[in-house]
Amino acid sequence: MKLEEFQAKKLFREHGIPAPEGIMVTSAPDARDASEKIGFPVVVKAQVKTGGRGKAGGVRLAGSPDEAQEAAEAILGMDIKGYTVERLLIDPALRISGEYYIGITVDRKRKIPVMMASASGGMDIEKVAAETPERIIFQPIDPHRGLRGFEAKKLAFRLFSKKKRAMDTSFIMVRLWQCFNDLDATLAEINPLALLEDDSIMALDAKIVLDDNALYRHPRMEDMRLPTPSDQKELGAKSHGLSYVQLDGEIGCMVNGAGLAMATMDVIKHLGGTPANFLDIGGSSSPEKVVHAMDLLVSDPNVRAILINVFGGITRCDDVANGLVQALSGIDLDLPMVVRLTGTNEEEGIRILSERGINALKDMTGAAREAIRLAREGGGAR
Amino acid sequence: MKLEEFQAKKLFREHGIPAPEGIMVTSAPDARDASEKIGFPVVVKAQVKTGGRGKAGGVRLAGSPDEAQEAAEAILGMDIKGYTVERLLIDPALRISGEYYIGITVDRKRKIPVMMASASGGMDIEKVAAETPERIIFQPIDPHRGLRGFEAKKLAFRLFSKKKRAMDTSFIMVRLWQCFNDLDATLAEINPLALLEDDSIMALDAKIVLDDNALYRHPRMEDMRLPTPSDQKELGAKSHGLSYVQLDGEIGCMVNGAGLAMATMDVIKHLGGTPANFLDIGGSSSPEKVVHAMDLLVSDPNVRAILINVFGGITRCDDVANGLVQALSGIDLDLPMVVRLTGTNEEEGIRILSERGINALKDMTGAAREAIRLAREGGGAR
Amino acid sequence: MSILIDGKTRTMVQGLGRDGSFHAGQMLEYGTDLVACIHPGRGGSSFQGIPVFNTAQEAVEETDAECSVVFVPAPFAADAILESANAGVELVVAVTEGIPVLDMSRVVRELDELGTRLVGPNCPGLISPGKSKAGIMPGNIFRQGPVGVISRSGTLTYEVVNQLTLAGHGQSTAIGMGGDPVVGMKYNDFLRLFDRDPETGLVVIVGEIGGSDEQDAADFVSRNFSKPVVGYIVGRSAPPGKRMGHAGAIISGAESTAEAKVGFLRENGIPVADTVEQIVELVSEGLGGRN
Amino acid sequence: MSILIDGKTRTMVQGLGRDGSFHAGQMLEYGTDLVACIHPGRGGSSFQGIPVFNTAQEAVEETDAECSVVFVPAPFAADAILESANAGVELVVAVTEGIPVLDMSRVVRELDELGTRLVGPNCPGLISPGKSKAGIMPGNIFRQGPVGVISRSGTLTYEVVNQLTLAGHGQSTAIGMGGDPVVGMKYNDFLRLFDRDPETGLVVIVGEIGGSDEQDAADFVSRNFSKPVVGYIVGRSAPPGKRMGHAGAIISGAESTAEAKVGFLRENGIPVADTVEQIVELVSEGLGGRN
Repeated sequence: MKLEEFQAKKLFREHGIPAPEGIMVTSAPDARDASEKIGFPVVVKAQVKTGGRGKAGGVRLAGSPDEAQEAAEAILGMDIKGYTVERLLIDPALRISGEYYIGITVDRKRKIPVMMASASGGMDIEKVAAETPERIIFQPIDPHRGLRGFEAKKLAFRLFSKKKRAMDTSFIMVRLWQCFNDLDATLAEINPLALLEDDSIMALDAKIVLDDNALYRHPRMEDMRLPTPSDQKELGAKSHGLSYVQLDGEIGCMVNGAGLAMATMDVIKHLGGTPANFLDIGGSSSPEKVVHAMDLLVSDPNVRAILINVFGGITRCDDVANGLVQALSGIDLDLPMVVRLTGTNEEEGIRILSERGINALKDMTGAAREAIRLAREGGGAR
Repeated sequence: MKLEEFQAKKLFREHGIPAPEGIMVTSAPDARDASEKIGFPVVVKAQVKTGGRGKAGGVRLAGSPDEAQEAAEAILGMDIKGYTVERLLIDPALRISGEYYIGITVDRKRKIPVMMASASGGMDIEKVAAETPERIIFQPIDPHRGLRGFEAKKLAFRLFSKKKRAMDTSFIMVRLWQCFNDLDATLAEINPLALLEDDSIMALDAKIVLDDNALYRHPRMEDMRLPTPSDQKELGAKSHGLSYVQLDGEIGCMVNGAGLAMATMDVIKHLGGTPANFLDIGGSSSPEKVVHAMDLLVSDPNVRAILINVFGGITRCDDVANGLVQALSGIDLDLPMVVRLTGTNEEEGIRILSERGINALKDMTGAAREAIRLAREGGGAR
Repeated sequence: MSILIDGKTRTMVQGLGRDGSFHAGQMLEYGTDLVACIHPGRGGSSFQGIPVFNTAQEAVEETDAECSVVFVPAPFAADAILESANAGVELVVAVTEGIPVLDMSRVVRELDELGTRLVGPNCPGLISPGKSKAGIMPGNIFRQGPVGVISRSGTLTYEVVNQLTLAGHGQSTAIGMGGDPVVGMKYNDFLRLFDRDPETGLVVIVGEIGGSDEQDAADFVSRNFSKPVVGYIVGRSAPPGKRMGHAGAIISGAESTAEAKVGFLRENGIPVADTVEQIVELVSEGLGGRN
Repeated sequence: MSILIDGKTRTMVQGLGRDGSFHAGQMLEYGTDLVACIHPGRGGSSFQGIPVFNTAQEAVEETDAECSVVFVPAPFAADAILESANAGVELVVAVTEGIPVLDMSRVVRELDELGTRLVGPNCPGLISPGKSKAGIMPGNIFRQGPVGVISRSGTLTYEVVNQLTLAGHGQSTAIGMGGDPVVGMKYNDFLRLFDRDPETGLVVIVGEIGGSDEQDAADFVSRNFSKPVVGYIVGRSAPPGKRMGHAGAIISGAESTAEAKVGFLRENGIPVADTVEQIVELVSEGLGGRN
């Protein structure tokens, strides 16, 4: 679960990490009021769960109430990489004399958290990572012992030679770890970590991604969920035990298992088609799940054919077939559909489906080819 | 810093350990009101920082408001092992079907915390420990990893075979560790941990001792300090950098260093005298410290002679002597005093003191002998 | 031969909930030497003739179990893994899905210190066909033979294995290592064992987007592995920055894309299949007539 | 010879506050091979000609320091000890008083893993007379000779050593191991080293109430120690249940009383002195004319 900047900054401040005390608003008049409360100049910042908002024009400086309102009007409703801006953070604009980077994530290879720090912070940190990786320093973190003061100090003295700056930064680093650990985050990042002209160190931006698997331990974090429309569809799917990601192709896919679902999408693409989505209905495919999954596919106006790909493992193919028949009996389906069933009791499953006039195949590549053909032929009806 | 039962129970409840919701009172009428709020029967329990209060009559059952008030009147002001009862905890009296013990302390030998558990809980746990040590089970706790669920479960299934009882107990054990760790305790103990007739598990008594060295991390714990009169004297001494424990002998001692102070007391006893106190003035003995230390000695009516024993190490004996002279010049001392000075520049130190008419020796045993003699001869004056 | 488990592996199941008891039964049916089950509060009873214990320590003391398959729900699963490892079990297979990543980070570190091997979590487990199954794989699609299979996915493994079996290529051991960001054993850990296993003639690596485990495997194969390897990577059609069900499938850098992986494998001399059907062809070539 | 430190021990000081800088100067004056000081923010400067570093890692990399004496204030002291140990220092002497016991419990565990030795905390350190001093002991009262001294106390050590020196009994190495509930090296760890040190002819153990370290030492001596030992235990006049300044001096059980300790030492053949004067007599007897 990604948090927005204003949420992450609030959590940072709760953990003793200095961050500007801004105000979150959802309208231009509120942006005006907030800017007056804060005092000028202010920064008006789009709250979206993606990077690159600065380059997209989602961050503007404002020196007066009118400028703040204008900036807010310009940014609200803006589309940034598919996210519509619905919220703004009005922050005091501070005098910055240097931009640095610190972040913590879990290193899949080392299998432990790692802190990254760089003296080259700011917007282009990913470019720095790709082009001059030696400018990013790494500190592995023992997950039982946490980031220790001396480890943070060692990193901080590589960013700053002055005692106050280095020690302030090392405290922020330790607190960033505490924040990461306390919240069960998978990412906690400050970019830029700014050196201000008054020699203080402050988090000017904030990014936190929480571990969905650990949210049960942090019930209050659920209140921070601010789903976007596309998030909402995925969350709705999740509540029914489905894992769904919408794309923009023509073949709606329903598959059991994430790996098999990706393989199905790949084979569609391999054969010249385009998958409309990723949809994993999980190990056991109950009729209710299939109904909900079908609703998701049908509600996507781009879908021109449906491909159901089920591998009967523990679940038997005849059970799956019966479930599918039951599920489809309640739906008025106006799209062509191909079902591929294989694994335990596949013959029986295919027979059950054929009796109800459902095209059922044993072979995944063949089924994908058939779905693409049907999408091109009959899909024009919608 | 020892906490009283009502404080420890509050902290337990904050950590999710079930404990009766009692009311702390300081007068008999308040005890009556509290008992009516709670409902009968209630237990009226003396709040003192020592064990054995039950045997001393400091815990009574009351079935009515009159009985509660009578019990409170009887217990308030009672002396239990030198502690005067000033506070009572009024707890609901619960129906108990078994008494168990769990506690955590730091094991000096293993150098890590250890949980102890026993099915033989209740008043005589120390007797159990001494006579049937096999009835106490130990679980060392990795201080980085904490007490894990499976470790607690293993212990809990040795106390209870029924699932609910064992699992409830294992959760309490893990929370007791969290409480111990969060508060930087040196002891956290539940005795008895009671099995109630309704099959629930509850902390009927609670003991927490906090690590004085870690109190700086827990500022709110300072509000829980409830010093007894003798505590107050020791705390006052501490605020001046002195470590003081009052005893009931005749020779007031002032020594630099805890080990040397104990050695001084021992030599007094060895020679047939009785030390009036333990008083460690620390490594450096500034005149102010000596003045405060002298106040402590003089304020003890049992003291009949004073023995000052200073080893000049880093601190030079002549400096110490000058400090002593300065300190003593402001005091109207009506007690005989022996000073023993040795170490760096001892001759010069002894000379300085002799010039002011202060009896100064080089030898510790000789000085102690002289102090005992003076206490017997001249001490009768007070 | 096979790796990690065979017919003699004394196995236990932790957590007799709905899934745990179903799959314990399935394992028994498959021929796994199931010696104990662990379910707090059911100690002293039995499950299909197998003794049930309250704690792993008792189970290991009584039955010398060497392998434990964990079905305990996510909030308690990390503790259950640690329990078995601390009780002396040599191999833990964690089927449970949804364990927090920081929990797993701590678990993996402790298991390394204890010298306990871990497969998973969030994995279908492993099977040495005809000998033993420690997990939830559908036993009927497997056949004993020379192909080792290592996969990050569940149903995709079944798909691949099913095609292999239909084509007459049996398996020595097939493993679903799990798709979470932090898992126990990875490709290289299994490859090291497959290299020494005389039954295994070829290994199929089924990878997916996210991380760089497949690159590490290719690197290992090119330096230290003496047998043919066939690769298959899914997620070529996944858009960057989207989760595809597996937490492991977050595109986090350039090297975690399917294209990067396929390229790296090929550069290291590993043939990569575009479809499942192609895997079978490449395996047939790799085995050169051996089955 | 001597144990743990000698004239060649490359030593550093952590924390140049009031105490740290005073004692760094004293150590230099005594002849300690002080090669580095650590004080964050003062890196690049020098202290009495000794280079100052921001971090222990830099200090060790630049100067190959093997021993660090920690004067850092209590809230940061545990971290400072870990810093030196992780930088590769072999011996850490923690003078700092007032470190929380759980901090020390974590520190000691990690140092064990790293193989770093720890003396203290809350201790005067150690001295090998005429060679090196790593701590705060007054150098002038010590004299080189055959007596090893191990004590839980500070000034009492000086008292004992002073009498020994006056009687002509010099010391090989004298150690104040600290009186906190959790300390690094204990009697037995030092005894093991003294046993192998040819210069040491006899060891004086200065103990006090609390814990059972003295019993452990007596047990060790009776089994594994080849040289004469003299004991001295203070706190016989301490009432049960009262703190006597040292956190270590809490009477927690029957075996932690002075009487129990004295009795146990004597049962194990160790003569125990009643007064400091008696220590000197027993040492003279034990050395049998050797000095």
